[in-house]
Amino acid sequence: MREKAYTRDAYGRTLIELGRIRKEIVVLDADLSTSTRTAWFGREFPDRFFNFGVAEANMMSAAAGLASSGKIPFVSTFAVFATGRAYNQYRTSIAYPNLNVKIVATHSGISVGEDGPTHFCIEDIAIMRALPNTTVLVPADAVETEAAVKASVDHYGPVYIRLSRPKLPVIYEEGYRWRGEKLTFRIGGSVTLREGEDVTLVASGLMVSRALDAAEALAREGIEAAVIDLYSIKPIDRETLTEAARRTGAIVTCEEHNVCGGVGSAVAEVLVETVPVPMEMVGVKDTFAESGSMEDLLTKYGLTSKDIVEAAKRVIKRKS
Amino acid sequence: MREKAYTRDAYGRTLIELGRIRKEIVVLDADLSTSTRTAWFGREFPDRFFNFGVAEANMMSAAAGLASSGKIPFVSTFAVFATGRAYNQYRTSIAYPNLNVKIVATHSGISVGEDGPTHFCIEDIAIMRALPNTTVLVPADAVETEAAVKASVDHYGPVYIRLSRPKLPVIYEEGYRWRGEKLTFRIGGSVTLREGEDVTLVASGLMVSRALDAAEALAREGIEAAVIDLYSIKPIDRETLTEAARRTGAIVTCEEHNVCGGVGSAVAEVLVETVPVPMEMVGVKDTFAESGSMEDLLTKYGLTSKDIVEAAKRVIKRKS
Amino acid sequence: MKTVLSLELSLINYSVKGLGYGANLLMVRLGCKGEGEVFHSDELVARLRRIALQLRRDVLKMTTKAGSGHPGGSLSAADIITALYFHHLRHDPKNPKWEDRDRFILSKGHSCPVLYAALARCGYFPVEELWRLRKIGSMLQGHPDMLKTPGVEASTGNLGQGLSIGIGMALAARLDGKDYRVYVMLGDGELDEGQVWEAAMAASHFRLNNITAIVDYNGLQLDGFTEDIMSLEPLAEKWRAFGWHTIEIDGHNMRQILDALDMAVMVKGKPTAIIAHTVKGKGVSFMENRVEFHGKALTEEQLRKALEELRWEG
Amino acid sequence: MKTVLSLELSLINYSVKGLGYGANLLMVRLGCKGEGEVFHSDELVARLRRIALQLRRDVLKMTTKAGSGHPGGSLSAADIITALYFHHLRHDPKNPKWEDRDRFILSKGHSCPVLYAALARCGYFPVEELWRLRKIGSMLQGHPDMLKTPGVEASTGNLGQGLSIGIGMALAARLDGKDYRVYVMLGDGELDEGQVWEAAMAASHFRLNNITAIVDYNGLQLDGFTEDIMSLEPLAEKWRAFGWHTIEIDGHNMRQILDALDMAVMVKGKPTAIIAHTVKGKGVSFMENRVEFHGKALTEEQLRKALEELRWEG
Ligand SMILES: Cc1ncc(C[n+]2csc(CCOP(=O)(O)OP(=O)(O)O)c2C)c(N)n1
Ligand SMILES: Cc1ncc(C[n+]2csc(CCOP(=O)(O)OP(=O)(O)O)c2C)c(N)n1
Ligand SMILES: [Mg+2]
Ligand SMILES: [Mg+2]
Repeated sequence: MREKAYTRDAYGRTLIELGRIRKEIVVLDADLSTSTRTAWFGREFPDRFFNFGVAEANMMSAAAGLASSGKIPFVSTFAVFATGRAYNQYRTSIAYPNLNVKIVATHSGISVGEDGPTHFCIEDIAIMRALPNTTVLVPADAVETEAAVKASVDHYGPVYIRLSRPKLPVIYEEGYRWRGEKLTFRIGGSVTLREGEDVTLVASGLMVSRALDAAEALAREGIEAAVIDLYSIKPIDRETLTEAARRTGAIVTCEEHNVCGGVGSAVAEVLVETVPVPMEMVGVKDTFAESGSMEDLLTKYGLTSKDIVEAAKRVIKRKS
Repeated sequence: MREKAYTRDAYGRTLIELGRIRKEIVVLDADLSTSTRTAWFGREFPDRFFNFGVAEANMMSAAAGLASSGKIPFVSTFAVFATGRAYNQYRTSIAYPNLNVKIVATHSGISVGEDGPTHFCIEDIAIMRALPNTTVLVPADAVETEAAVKASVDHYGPVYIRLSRPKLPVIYEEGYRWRGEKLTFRIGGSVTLREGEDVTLVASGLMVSRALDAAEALAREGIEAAVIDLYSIKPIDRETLTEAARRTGAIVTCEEHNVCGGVGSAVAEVLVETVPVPMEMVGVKDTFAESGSMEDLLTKYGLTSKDIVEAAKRVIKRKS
Repeated sequence: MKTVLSLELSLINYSVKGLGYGANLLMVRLGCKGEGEVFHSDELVARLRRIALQLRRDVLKMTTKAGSGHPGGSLSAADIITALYFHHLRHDPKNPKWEDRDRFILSKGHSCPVLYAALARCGYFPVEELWRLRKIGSMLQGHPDMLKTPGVEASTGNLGQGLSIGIGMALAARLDGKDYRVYVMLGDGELDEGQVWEAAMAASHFRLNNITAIVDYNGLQLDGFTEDIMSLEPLAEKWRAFGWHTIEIDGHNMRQILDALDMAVMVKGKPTAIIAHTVKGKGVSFMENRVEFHGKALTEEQLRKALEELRWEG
Repeated sequence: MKTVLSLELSLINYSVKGLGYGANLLMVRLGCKGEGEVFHSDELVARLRRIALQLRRDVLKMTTKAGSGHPGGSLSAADIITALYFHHLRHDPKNPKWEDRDRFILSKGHSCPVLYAALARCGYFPVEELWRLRKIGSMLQGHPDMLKTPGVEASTGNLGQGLSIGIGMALAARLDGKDYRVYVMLGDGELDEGQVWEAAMAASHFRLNNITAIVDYNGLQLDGFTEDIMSLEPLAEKWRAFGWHTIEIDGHNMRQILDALDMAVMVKGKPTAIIAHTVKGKGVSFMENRVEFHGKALTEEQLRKALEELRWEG
């Protein structure tokens, strides 16, 4: 069993660390700073923290003004508000003029749990990646979150980072290592966590640890599954994906997001234009879902490692 | 040369026609009723027309209240405002409770022309189809617009209909016929406009007539292209698409929309799960574009029949 | 005699609060509406206060049982919700879709525990459902879901949308020549949302006098005091400048609540806003005015203590 | 003597407009600021009026050349834009990114023709660029694009966002200890957008006195008169209730514009809103107050007539 940690805690800590060295970082929140952990930055740097109250649209456009004055604004709230509630503001004030704003949203997906569908966000990847100039990152755990937040500062332009509410199993070793090896978080990159010849599991966020579990379960049945942590949805790692498709001839995508327009869709876009192979998409099957505990929901809505195992077997059967 | 007609004129006329028989139809606009043509309904039925001023969010949620009181609200404004400006309102007030609201947006795509990128909408298909309970329709001409609007009333639940600013070539004969044959507009359906064995052109909206032109050009070079008018992006006509993939082994999608998350993406989602074949996507290549005349823009940004022809040749070369 | 006295007391009360409500009340007294309709019996008030206590107990029990939820803003809204569902609203729990019913929208959807308690105690569904709050398969979602829960009029939880939804209903009423009324409860933090002001502007532009907005002015939002996070004062002037007849009351004084609701019915040509001064966590000493109980359920131990405080003392 | 006279005339003028601005002006006269800074020479006023005329001519020529665009709201804004770019703003056309420059945001982005004319006539780019408005490859987009056009501070055109962007800039100024000021021009129809009121609330909460909002109150939006589409009155009370120092002026009276802009600089502890009463299509008889010229260019024939009217008569 892996240890667990909050990705939003990692965000809160990293923000402070970055805030110490990069004086141009400012942080904006919309009355959710206790939940998003930006309140920690606010306590450390009160002058550089702005709480806009429950007014996401205003916050988003204000970030544009701060960015065009040389600041690096981090804008945080829950994913459903960070994206859909201020979408037109993000589009026109920020993405269109390619301003240096980082949006870090917590409480994505259905693992939000008891608050229910009004507070889930199963569409943010789809809607953010639909806009030009937009980088979309989905870290898999707390360690990768730190790496993603840091990488976002070194990249000029709008970046959307998708985090979760609950603690997630920690996959990477401290300092962003995998099995001892130091990794580099690269916008447009990915991590191949496991090699395998029969099928490739392409996962993001909370589903990465589940994909690893699925790969182990498959291995016990003699099926060798490669596992890719696709932390960068846009830009997307075309090279690694096409190579994986070529080698394994079958892909399963795993995302805590609607299967319409999300990670599966982004991967499919690449493969049909390069190496069209059979795919199965594990994700939320176009439903708003309901309130419940995280585990109840992930099980009922088909996001367990068992669901991945079954999808892998289905897709392998479809290989030509 | 085909005749041309405004799809939004067809919308305006159809609304009045429907308004006469369906007393529960009400129409909402946000200070663009002269452009969307809902003003025509307003003149005919002033009591059932509500102009909300420049306040799309309020309009969208108000539509929810009207719908839950038994009305059938048609909500109109430009696509960039109808979708992104009131996205969270649409999501929670309408899509989540599956209310009977019809959103008919004009001025989609880049054919808006001189007003420029702030008024284009190249992301609406992606963001609307990312939500459950949402039907997404993209009529190809004025005749099909009438059919789509009428079909939307016979379907309970939220429907998004995407229209254009400029006049579009009229493809269908009066009364929604194709080469004399009466068609039925079916949510989840499509029209196969042309048969062909070498490649299938799957087009929507303004690109349908261009796909037909491309097919003729290809035919002159001995390439037989099937052409599908995919007017229903969600639900999508899986049967026709998989059948086409099976028969022709190569697909070109043609859309006046970003290639990230749009029609090409929706088609790719189907094919990788059924008949993975090589695809090329003709569409806006992830850029906001710029101001200019419609034709200048469609040419510069790769949306001509020539672009379709080239994509078709590329994809045919990739057939295995 | 007793009525007159209580009336005088009410007036004094309003004056003491200094909320400018007395003048209004006087006007009413001068003949616009009969006393009986405007002023309410001690028995009624006592009955409602008792029910409000019950709802508070329900709120705390169901959220603790669920292990999550929003008790603070449920308690601040409890007296108003009680006045609405157990006296003021025209509704029929046996026929939740009755066309002529008044509509209530909880725009501050996170406070649904108190709405659920009211609906259950009214008879929309069995009280036992309350204990399945937020569990998978339950009819009681973490935020109001109009498809799953009988009596819930709108799906809310993303703040700022309820007043707009209410406008749609009020327009529909006018179109259909129906005299039902629409009530929308908003949080004070929620008023930060521009959509609320879009709706405020539109409701007065459309001259909707069949809609009443009730602001649960408890002075706290999620991150702290509204005064610190995003100050709202002068709040009544804002509503007035947006064209609303505006009344300020003590949102825990049942008589003032009932009077204000009646008053709103009488206003012609414009919508009415009731700014209800409340206390977040009202009724439980250690919860009152404490931001940490915005979105956290009590522990079993805290619940025990709270329920001890929430006893009827007449 | 002359100054005093013109001052008196101004006062009379304000009183005639009945806009409550006189009192304010008196206060200033009583010592807060020297006369010379507040009141402007006839020469200056004449120069600015002449420039405004030029901008109006440019607006009509460039939109007719483009075959589309928004002349009506450009003409209503022309005098204010002139006062800003040719007198009030601290800026340097040779150094558009100068850190200490004042910022101007045209939130009602569709009126960019007049902004483009001002920028060109100031020297941000050659006047010839104006004739390539809205053509493919041009630096002058249909709506303002801060990446393509030197001097454009924000990309706007989706109404309601400019004041928020301005807040970001004003916060940055405070953080950096800079004394530049931020000016945001909004349309009256644009005020329907709730985001404007979110921004209004936030600017006063943050006590930003380095931001000035200017409302081009021309009484028309896209579909008709604001009074019919979405009424705004009492508009000044709205801004005041949202915590803004609020001044009303005649937005075509150059002296009043200059005075109001100066006044705003002096206000402490809160932002200032200048409600400028204007006429859409101002300066061309057949365009004034006519909704059809909101978003339509003149024909060649109409342009000829219009340019005849737009001649300097001192
Ligand atoms: C649009 C939106 N943004 C943010 C939230 C998260 N949120 C839930 S409750 C709350 C604070 C609300 O404060 P208030 O309206 O005063 O409610 P009350 O004090 O009555 O509980 C916030 C920010 C939300 N539900 N919706
Ligand atoms: C968010 C948004 N909704 C709608 C529009 C379309 N639109 C362009 S101008 C306009 C009317 C604006 O009226 P006003 O602000 O009064 O401008 P002015 O009269 O100064 O031209 C509208 C609705 C827009 N640009 N942005
Ligand atoms: Mg509150
Ligand atoms: Mg106007």
